[in-house]
Amino acid sequence: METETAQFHIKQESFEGPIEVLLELIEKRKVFVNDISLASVTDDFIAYIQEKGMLPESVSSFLSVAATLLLIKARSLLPNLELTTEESESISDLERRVALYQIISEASKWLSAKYGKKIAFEGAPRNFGIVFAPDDSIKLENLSSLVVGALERVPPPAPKKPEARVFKTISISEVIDTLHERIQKALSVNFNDIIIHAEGEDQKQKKVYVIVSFLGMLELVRRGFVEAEQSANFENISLQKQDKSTSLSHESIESSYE
Amino acid sequence: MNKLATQIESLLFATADPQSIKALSSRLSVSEEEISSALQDLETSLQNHAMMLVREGQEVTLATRPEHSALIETIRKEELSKELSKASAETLSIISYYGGISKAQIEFIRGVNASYSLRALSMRGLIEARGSGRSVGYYPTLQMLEHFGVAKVEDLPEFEQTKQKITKLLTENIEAQ
Amino acid sequence: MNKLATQIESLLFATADPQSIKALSSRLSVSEEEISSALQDLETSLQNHAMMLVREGQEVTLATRPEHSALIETIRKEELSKELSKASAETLSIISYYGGISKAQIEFIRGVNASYSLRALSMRGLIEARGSGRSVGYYPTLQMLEHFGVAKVEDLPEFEQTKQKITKLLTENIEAQ
Repeated sequence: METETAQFHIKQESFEGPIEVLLELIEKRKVFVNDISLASVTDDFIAYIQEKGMLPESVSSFLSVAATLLLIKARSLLPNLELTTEESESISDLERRVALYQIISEASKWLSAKYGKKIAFEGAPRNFGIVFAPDDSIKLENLSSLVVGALERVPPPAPKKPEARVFKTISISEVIDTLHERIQKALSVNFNDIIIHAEGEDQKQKKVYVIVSFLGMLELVRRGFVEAEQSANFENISLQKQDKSTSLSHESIESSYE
Repeated sequence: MNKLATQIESLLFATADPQSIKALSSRLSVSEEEISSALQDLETSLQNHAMMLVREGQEVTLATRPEHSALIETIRKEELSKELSKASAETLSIISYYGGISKAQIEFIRGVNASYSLRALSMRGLIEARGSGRSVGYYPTLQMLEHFGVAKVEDLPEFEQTKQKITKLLTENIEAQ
Repeated sequence: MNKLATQIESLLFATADPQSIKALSSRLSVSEEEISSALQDLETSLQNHAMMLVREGQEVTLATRPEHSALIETIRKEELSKELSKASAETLSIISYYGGISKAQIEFIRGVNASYSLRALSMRGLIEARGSGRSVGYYPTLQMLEHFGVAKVEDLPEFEQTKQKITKLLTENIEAQ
């Protein structure tokens, strides 16, 4: 019993979140948090996802951030790109989230450094001697149900860090290759409009092309993973987040480019 | 120090338990305003002593000043945890600078599920949940302040500016929703 | 109050055990004469406070002044007769079915800090701590079992199943080190 007591530690993992990754990328470039700097780290962010992959429970939040970044980038390249209210909100939300995270991350550095270093100790309770004082409202027959009640509230163990992160199982370049063609065909009319607008700037056209491919790809990947999440029954995924990522459907992408 | 302040001091000292202003008021049969003013008196009269009054929200307790930390550790037998994970430190910062924040708001800021961090911090007594259902908010505790050796949240670095920035950024979000 | 007197005060505040002048001298690396003189200093500076320095032969400790005894006694009786919180009731039940459980394990099950519950239950003679340092375990007291009319923990209702449920949960969560 004693060794068991001594060794008792709870499995606890801390995960890298999308906002944390995003702020790291922005800080690496030594720029302020705004839509321009967010647009500038879009490629890095997507490269990060491709390289490192994501944990199953954070797939939807990473993808919704990636989608918003692409929107920001698309907007910066296409001045006439009209955004839905929801898309505009997701952009300003993202800017705020990164700004908030930056503040918190600064404050937490101080807290981490000071934690437990200079403790203010509570006084010892003065010795009055122990007086046996039971509580008659606790009945013998209720004791075990009190235990069971407490046990039932214990959440399932924290998800372990999977050996292989999700994205590694998918070849992104394959997806891009197929989608490239499909999206080009499907959006050819809209693309012409865009090309007229971006006349004479081959580099820009190329970028737009890439963005649209990514938007489509992300949507498909996201849909795929929503299914995977459900079959694996991850309880931690917040429905709100899934809703948010759903806002970036093909329909809304197409209508944005019309 | 007036009589009321001394009575409060005797209670805090003898029980070594945090007391709420409300409980002190009913125990000593005076108004909460009188308790608050006596607490200020007590705080001042402890200035040259080894103890300080630690306050968070409605709760107060007596604790040793941080400069005595190393000395007291030599007589305390309990195991002290000295490490906070990055996730815990961030979650604790949010709650310390913005007491009453909801789980959804914490997740909005960090972009990851906050359940495990919140539970880990509660187990260590550093935060507590108040309210019920959708209006559950998380607050720092007296123990949180004690672990950082500060008497109140306002003593955390750049408390006011930081709180204002967070409030502004979070409020814009609520309005947008 | 000089630095030495404040250091002594912090030690006496943080432990309820009386300290000998000799022990203080060696802990603070100063002569016994210096301790004695600092104690006088401390005594004087506590004059307007609820606490006073109590000397018994070569030992000193802090205690509340006699004029506060009645107040503290009232509060204490109130504490002892009041209904246990849900947190304390659950903690007591868990300890009854799983004698020897650690504070960390109780906190893991309940998801919140157990310090206050454990203190309240100990003060009421319902549980007791055995062992020291990291291996402190909590057990129900004999009086507690007698109060429930059982001779041993195994006679508690549904003892085996309940104990097994706790064992299973704790085993699943022990980190392989």
